[in-house]
Amino acid sequence: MSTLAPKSDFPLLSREVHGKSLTYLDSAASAQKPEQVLRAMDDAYRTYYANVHRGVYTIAEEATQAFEAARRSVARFIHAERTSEVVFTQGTTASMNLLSYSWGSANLRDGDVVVISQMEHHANVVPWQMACERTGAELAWIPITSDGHLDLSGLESLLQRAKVISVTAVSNVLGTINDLAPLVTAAHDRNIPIFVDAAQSAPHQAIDVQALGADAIAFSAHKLLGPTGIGVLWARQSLLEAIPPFLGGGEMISDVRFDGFDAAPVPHKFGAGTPPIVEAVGLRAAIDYLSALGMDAVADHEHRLAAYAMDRLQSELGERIKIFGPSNPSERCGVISFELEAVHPHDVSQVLDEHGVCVRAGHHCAKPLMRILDVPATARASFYVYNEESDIDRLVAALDAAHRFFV
Amino acid sequence: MSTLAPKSDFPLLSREVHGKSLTYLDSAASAQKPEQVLRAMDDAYRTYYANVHRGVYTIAEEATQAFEAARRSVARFIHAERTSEVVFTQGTTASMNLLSYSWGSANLRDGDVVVISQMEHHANVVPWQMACERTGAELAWIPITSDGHLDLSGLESLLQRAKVISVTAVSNVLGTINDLAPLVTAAHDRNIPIFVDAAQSAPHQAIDVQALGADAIAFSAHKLLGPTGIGVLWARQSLLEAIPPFLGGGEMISDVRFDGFDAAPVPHKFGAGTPPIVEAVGLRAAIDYLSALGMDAVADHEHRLAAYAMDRLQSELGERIKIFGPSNPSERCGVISFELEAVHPHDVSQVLDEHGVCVRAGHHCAKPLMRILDVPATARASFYVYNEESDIDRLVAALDAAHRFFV
Amino acid sequence: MPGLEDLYREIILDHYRAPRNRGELASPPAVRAEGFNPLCGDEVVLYLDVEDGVVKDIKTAGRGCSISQASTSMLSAAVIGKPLDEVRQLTSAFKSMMSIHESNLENETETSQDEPGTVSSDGVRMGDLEALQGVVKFPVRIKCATLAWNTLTQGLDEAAN
Amino acid sequence: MPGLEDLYREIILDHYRAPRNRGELASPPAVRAEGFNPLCGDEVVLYLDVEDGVVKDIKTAGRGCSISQASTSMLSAAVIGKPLDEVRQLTSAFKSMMSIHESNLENETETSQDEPGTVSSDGVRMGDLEALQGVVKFPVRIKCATLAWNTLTQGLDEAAN
Ligand SMILES: Cc1ncc(COP(=O)(O)O)c(C=O)c1O
Ligand SMILES: Cc1ncc(COP(=O)(O)O)c(C=O)c1O
Repeated sequence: MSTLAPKSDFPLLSREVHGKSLTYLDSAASAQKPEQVLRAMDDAYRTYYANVHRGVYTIAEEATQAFEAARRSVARFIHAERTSEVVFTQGTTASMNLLSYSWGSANLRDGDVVVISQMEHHANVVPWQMACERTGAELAWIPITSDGHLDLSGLESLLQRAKVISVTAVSNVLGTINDLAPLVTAAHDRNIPIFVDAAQSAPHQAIDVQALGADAIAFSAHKLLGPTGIGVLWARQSLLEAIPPFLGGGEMISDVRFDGFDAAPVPHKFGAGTPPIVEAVGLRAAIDYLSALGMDAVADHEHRLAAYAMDRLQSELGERIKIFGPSNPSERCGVISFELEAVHPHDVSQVLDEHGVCVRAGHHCAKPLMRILDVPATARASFYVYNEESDIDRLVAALDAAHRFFV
Repeated sequence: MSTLAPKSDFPLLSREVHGKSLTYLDSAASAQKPEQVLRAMDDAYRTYYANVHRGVYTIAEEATQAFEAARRSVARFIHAERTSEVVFTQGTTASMNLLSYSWGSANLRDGDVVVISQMEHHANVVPWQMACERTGAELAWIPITSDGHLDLSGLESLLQRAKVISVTAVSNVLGTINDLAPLVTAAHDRNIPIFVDAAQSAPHQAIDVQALGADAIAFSAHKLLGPTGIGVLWARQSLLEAIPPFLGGGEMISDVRFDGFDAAPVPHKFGAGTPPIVEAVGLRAAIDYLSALGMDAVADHEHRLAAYAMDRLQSELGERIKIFGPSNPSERCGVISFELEAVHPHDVSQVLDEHGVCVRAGHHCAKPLMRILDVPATARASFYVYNEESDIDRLVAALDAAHRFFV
Repeated sequence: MPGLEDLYREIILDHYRAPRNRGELASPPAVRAEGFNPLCGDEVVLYLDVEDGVVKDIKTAGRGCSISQASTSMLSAAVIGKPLDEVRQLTSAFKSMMSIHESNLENETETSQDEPGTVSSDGVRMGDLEALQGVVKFPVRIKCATLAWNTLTQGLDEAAN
Repeated sequence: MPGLEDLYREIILDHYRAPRNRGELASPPAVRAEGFNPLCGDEVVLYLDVEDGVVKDIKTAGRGCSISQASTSMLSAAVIGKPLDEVRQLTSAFKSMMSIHESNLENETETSQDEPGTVSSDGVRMGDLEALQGVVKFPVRIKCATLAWNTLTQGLDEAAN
């Protein structure tokens, strides 16, 4: 009955809102940051900040070492075979766009099919819709079951002309933890790659890209106790080498002539321009922090909170609440979307705010899924290492109050 | 004979290297950050951090307000007609790529010409080389005079089949402040747009995009006392509306259906994914800081230092040094590239580091220009608001020592 | 810090729970206008029967939060039977109460720095609509309140063609 | 903090100021190999005359920093007249002195955590080349020192075909 990480590590959580202490339940949108991350970044700016690469002087060398150490940290965190497989981007969205532009332009042709699922975040939908527009390829959607799982029963036919599968590891709306193994097998049986949107899984459970067998994964630092402005694309070395560069500019070249340029070796080929240097330092600190907690402990903690929340919400609110996604809490991360009877999600969130409880309301950048669920929006509570049972008790009490207020 | 900004505002500048106090002369690569910027960012993470847009609760609203306030700040800083013309990107490089992909795909065709100059940074070369590869267009290069200015004598013929001009406002190697007026006129006479790489001008002199008359400009926060991880693309509303979106994902849509998506209105159309939220707060603080100094005072300060440096370098080192770029200091920003007789730039930088003096050595991401100057690399000293004459004295003394060491 | 009672006045909740003029009108002859808030999914549908410069009848549909739906209901009650010029006056009075700047250097959803609007400066009587005034203290929700009015303007423009 | 004297030993400066074996050899019959460090622009050109398994002659060209050019000069002096197997031994001894990890989870230019290599573990006599040992304390410069050796390997591979 406690948090996994000391709440006191997270300065923002000691804040009050409307005279109430804060109950932050929106970590699926973005996580709060521990002191350790904030200090690492501040310290970088104060003691060894300079632009990276190419600088000969001490501070530039220290900054470069710190930046490259962050890359190694990420590689270790996701069990990459090589550090050079880690590309820093602005976030999950930028990573998926890198794939859809660069891999897409080299591989998609008229009539090809890109397979995604109905539970994808827009970051794994729109880039492919754009790639399809550019190339003449088409999207095919893996449907979902009524219990919020991927429905793989029709996979064979979906994969007919497929050139790639791109799916999320965890739904940011339903909380579903997808079993990716059959998709990885199906993709590789057909010699096509599979890309994984790990925005909601990397922060919450251990990732081993080699065991997973996917060809690329993407995630954002800001959902993982890290800063805004940086994310990761991991992809197999062979894939990164095979696809053309995406953004052009400094650092990604080995030579520029009047008649053309040569790209630098991987990963620099995908590192055009001044990278998010201090953000990389922050990401490394976040990874150290999570690793010290242990990613398995993080996953267990969230399962425990999810189970507690589903139990309490159902027992206290009964018929008045509808929870979307898997009914078995062990099949989901700490993300719970719901509908409160006769109260619009916006109003739910507004009233909860009055109680200091922060939940998200909206389509959660998953409009195709909203269409399937046949709702315009949902309210969503999500948990992380700094949450505990009493946060959920406050959520339940505030929901009860919100319902009474409107009905 | 003093700095423009109090040195004590910049924590890193009080650092020592090799037992020497630091003389930071690499601001053209990246600037150091004042307390005010570091505190604004730290404060955001500690007191009002949440993901922006769509959140109904208090903290999310505060974060959104802060993020949008940063956009207004930028708009005011560059005298934009509308706030919605300001797009946040990862940096100058990302901004130029947005243009080359998005504007390029809508406008460049086989046989068209993209006009750039021989003094461009790779960020304004490689994206266009890539766009040319995609579309069949060709690059044409505005040459430079022996004094390091744009040579516009052959402009007429360069512009024959031109579809766009994209040039730098200030050279990051030569320091040259380009007179853009004739280019703006020439472009608009032909009804083609002109894009400006303002990476080296936005930090150093007042910018008024309306007076300038360009159609788009790009710059990075990290060269402007701000954080890494964020930059700006400003473009005319009509241009932003006319070109297709670049990155796809959350926030940049107004609807996503199974059969396609509708883009959001400008500027959100170009704001896919979680933006660099806290970085925007930092950028705003940097703009406030510079505005308090006054951009005209900043420009004057740099001209004064450039004049002092050229004078001292030439009088103390005489024949032993060759300075590239305009001989008249009033035609340049605080950027001085040079060659020290018989000493390679790398060795110059290494020996200077021993004296606590930080200068950059290399091709400065301007390989085409290096070819024109017929050098593999140069050493470069650059000045900013926290530099003063005594920094230049230390540079000169260290250069003298370096020369003695090698020759 | 504004409290919930500023936002959710009793009369708003009443319109939300028991919306007036729900239903449809055959279109044509009625004009059907649809408004959509992409950020939160609020949806407003208005059926307008405009004859001889008067809003003879209005029906509403759509779904969304209490503010958007109450605002729709209150709008329908406020404009039914009114001549078009009065409706336009009311619309602009309402929008100015919501203090939305269309000024260039301000953000679309930005509220004014001045005191939130009371009764419209043009002296238009707002009646029940004044209850929506509290919304300006919650900038995120202003779009919910104005959605119906923007949809109305759109519908009337169409009816004029 | 390592000092400049660790990097710029007197013998290095001597090779930099007075490079040995500068010049060209007609190619063919000599092999011409070119190495290029894209990050700093260092350039090394080697002309290799390999006969009967022996480096009969070597000439060097190129331009760059003191470390890359001194390393090139020292290399030329070290390998001239040597049989190929000794040259290969020397190359690997030199690289191991530079402690460059090719291990996967380490960065290319990363130096080892252990003490910087002294005389090669294989007991190869390094002679003057040992003067370049100090470079490992300046990770950015390691590539300058190894450029000539990588170019040599390239040239010998070519000569073997
Ligand atoms: C003139 C010029 N353009 C573009 C850039 C690229 O900026 P960034 O690396 O921040 O994308 C720079 C900075 O290195 C520059 O000096
Ligand atoms: C499943 C999923 N994919 C992608 C994203 C996009 O991440 P970002 O906004 O950091 O690019 C998110 C976060 O909103 C997400 O939950």
